Parts: sequence; structure tokens; C-alpha cells
Amino acid sequence: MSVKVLYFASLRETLGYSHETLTLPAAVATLGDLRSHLAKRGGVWESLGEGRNVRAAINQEMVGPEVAVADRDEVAFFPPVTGG
Amino acid sequence: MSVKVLYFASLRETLGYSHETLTLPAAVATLGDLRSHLAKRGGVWESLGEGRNVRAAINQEMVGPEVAVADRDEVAFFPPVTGG
Amino acid sequence: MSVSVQEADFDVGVETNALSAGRLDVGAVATFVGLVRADKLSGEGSEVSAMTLEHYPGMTEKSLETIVAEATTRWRLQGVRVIHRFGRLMPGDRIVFVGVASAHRGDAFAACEFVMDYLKTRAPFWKKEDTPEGGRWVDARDADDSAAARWEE
Amino acid sequence: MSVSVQEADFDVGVETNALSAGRLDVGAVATFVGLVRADKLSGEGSEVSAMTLEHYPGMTEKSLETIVAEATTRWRLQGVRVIHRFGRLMPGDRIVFVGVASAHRGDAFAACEFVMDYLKTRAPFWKKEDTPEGGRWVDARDADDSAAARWEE
Repeated sequence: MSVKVLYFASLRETLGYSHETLTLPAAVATLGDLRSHLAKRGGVWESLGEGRNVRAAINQEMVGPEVAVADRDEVAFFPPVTGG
Repeated sequence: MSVKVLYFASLRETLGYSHETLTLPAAVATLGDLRSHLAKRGGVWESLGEGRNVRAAINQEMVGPEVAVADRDEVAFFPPVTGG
Repeated sequence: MSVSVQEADFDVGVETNALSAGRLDVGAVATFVGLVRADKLSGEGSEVSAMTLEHYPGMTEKSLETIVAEATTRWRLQGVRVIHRFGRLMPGDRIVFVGVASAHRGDAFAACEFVMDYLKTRAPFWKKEDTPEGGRWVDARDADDSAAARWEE
Repeated sequence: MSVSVQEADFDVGVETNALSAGRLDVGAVATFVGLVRADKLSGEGSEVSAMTLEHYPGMTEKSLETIVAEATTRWRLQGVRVIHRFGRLMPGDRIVFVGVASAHRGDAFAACEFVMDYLKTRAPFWKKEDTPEGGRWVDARDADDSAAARWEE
């Protein structure tokens, strides 16, 4: 399974990436799994770890960690929004 | 005691007067007294009688029937407002 | 803080922009425009072809200024503008403008709605509609009294 | 019902008037304009000299359209317009416009405030302020979460 991952705002700056394309191991089934998977890279990637205030969207819709990730999904991680 | 009395909107049309200057008998002390005094003229003036939905102002400020009327006051009677 | 009672129409863009022009401390401008509807009484089958707004010159301005002053004691506001027209108006015409500037949107929204609710029940204006059956004075609405009463708590 | 996400400024008068133009069934237009304040962090002594608004192209439009659609199911609305800017903005610049047209003012006010509250917590925009100490990402405010939560009942 391959997904595109986007990072925005302070998270983008911290990680040094705006996007990447990832091939996921079979154990990664949900958004929460993907987030833990990325956090395990260590260093700045711990910004995605449990307890950090990170929001996520799949295919441009904000969803919770229990939602399944599918092949070719566009997944995005970002801090709480501050528009308006 | 002499007061100027103004009438507005549907009340003005019903009474056929937009304003008049009145010399009040000593018994008329409050706005409520003045209203009863006028209603006693009978006919269309009963539109000012008790239980009719009439609002009033003294010197351009909306007040209740208990407020005293003073010499040279500008008193106004009108239906509930419908602007905006 | 400025109040106008006038026959002339007003420019919504000019009035809204004036509330924040030249200031760097205004983060929120809430406005309201009230317009003449043709279908006011459509439930009863009568279209409104025109409307005449009567007012009590002198008291109108005073009552609007009192309402604005009350709003400025309740919320932190950086500007309030109220314009109310009188005279003959056609369906689609603007009747009233209320604009409020504040640092924060909560204050701007609340104050703008407050001014409209109080204006509806306390400012001496009366509407008479022209319909195919003739002129008809608009009745005060209980809903307006309830709306104003919300702010009394 | 129309949503725009753009770098360009917008004309408040044009947008407000468009909500009722050519219609005789609109009695109320409520609008909100959000602006860049220079004193955002004045409590901490830092003036804001500029701001950059980042967004998530595609999702921004979708999220605003979802919010507008939700508003139209909750209230009787005759028009909704949302414009949100991105890119570099200076103090005093307009950021966002929300305009709502309805027959009655209660619906217009509520829907306008609802759209702003949801936009503040659900539309993917992020502000970075320039201050004398450098760039600083604006923190999300608990007050915005509370404002949005009001509508969940």
C-alpha cells in the first residue's frame, strides 16, 4: 500500500518536509498506525508522537485515528488550524 | 400646566391629529393620568384607553404611566415600534 | 460611534470599511443590513409594492444613541455605526445598517445583534406597507420583544 | 452559496450587495470581516509587522463548502458567501469575509456566526506572524474551540 503524506505549517517546518510518498508495511492499517509508524523515525518525527497536538485528514477530510488508510490515499498532518 | 402632545403612525391616523397643545387640569399628574384624560374624550380617543397597546414618551424618552408630567413637557403617544 | 437617520440610501462598502480604516487594532467587523421584502405578508396573499417609514424626529436619533451607548458599556468596541432610513421605500431597498468594530469577533457579533434587537423594540419607527388592498400598518412582532428580552438577563 | 480561497483582496460592498441584488425575498444580510491586527500579542510586547497565511489547497475549499452546506441545513438562508485569503498580509488587511442573506435577521446572524466559528476550527489555514523577534506560528485558541462547541448541542 502506497500513500502520499503532506505536512503543513509548523509541523512542515519542524520536519523539514512538505510531502512524501510512502510504501506502508502491512501492520499499518489506520491513520493512528501511520502516525505511530512515522513517529518511530525518532528525532523531529517524535512531533507526531502520542499526546502531541496534531490533526490529520485523509483525502482532504479531517478524521480521527481509527479511520482506515487505503492505497493511494492523500494523508495530511498539521497543527490545529488558526485561520479566520 | 401646559404640554405638547404628539401622535404617531396608526394612532395619528385614527385620531386625525399629529399634535396638539393642551392645558391640563390639576388632577392630571402622571402620564397615565394624561392618557385617561384624553381617552375620556370618547369616540376615536378611546384608542388611548386602558388595555390598548399604546406606548408613550416624555421629552423623547420612552417611559411608563407612573412618570410625572411637567409643564412644557413634550409627550408622545404611539403604537409599538416596527422599524429595523 | 455615530448615528444617522436619513431619507437617503447608504453605501454598505464605505460604511463597513470606515469602521476599520486607519486602525490596526480592529480584528473584527460585524454588520447587518435590513431590506424591504416584497413577500412580507405572502402567507396572506398580499405582495408589498412599497413601504413608508414614519419616525419621530429627534427621539429617533436620541434612542439610537442610547442603544449604541448601552452596547459600548456591555462589550469592548472600537466603533459602532447605525444608519436608519425613513420615507418611502421600495422592495429590495435598504432600510437599516448596523456595523460594529472590535478586536474580537464575539464582541462584534453580540453587539451588532444587540443593537438590532433593541432598535426593533425601542427606536420610534413605524412601517406602513402598500398592498393591493391598500395601506396597512405593520404589527409589532412578539418575536422582536423576545429577541430584545434575551439581553435583559 | 459560493466559496473562494484567494490571495487577492475583496470588495466588501460588492460582496454584501450581491447577496440581496435582484431579490425581493431577502430581508436581512449579516456579514463578518476579519482583519489582521498589529497588536495580536501586545500582552507579550511584540507588534506584528506582517502575517503569512498558509493553507491546504483543495481541502480549504472543500472544508468551507462543507461548513456552508451545514449552515444551510440548520437555517433558512437565501445566500451565503465565504472568501478567505492566503499569502502575505499586513496589519489592517482583510483576511476573511462571511456574508449571509435570509428573510429574517435571526437566521442571518446565527448562520454568519456559525460559519465563522466552524471556519476557525475546521478550515485548514495557519497563521505565521512576523514580529521583531522573528516568525511565530499563531497558537490555536481554546476560545475558538468553545465557540464552535456551542453549535453541537
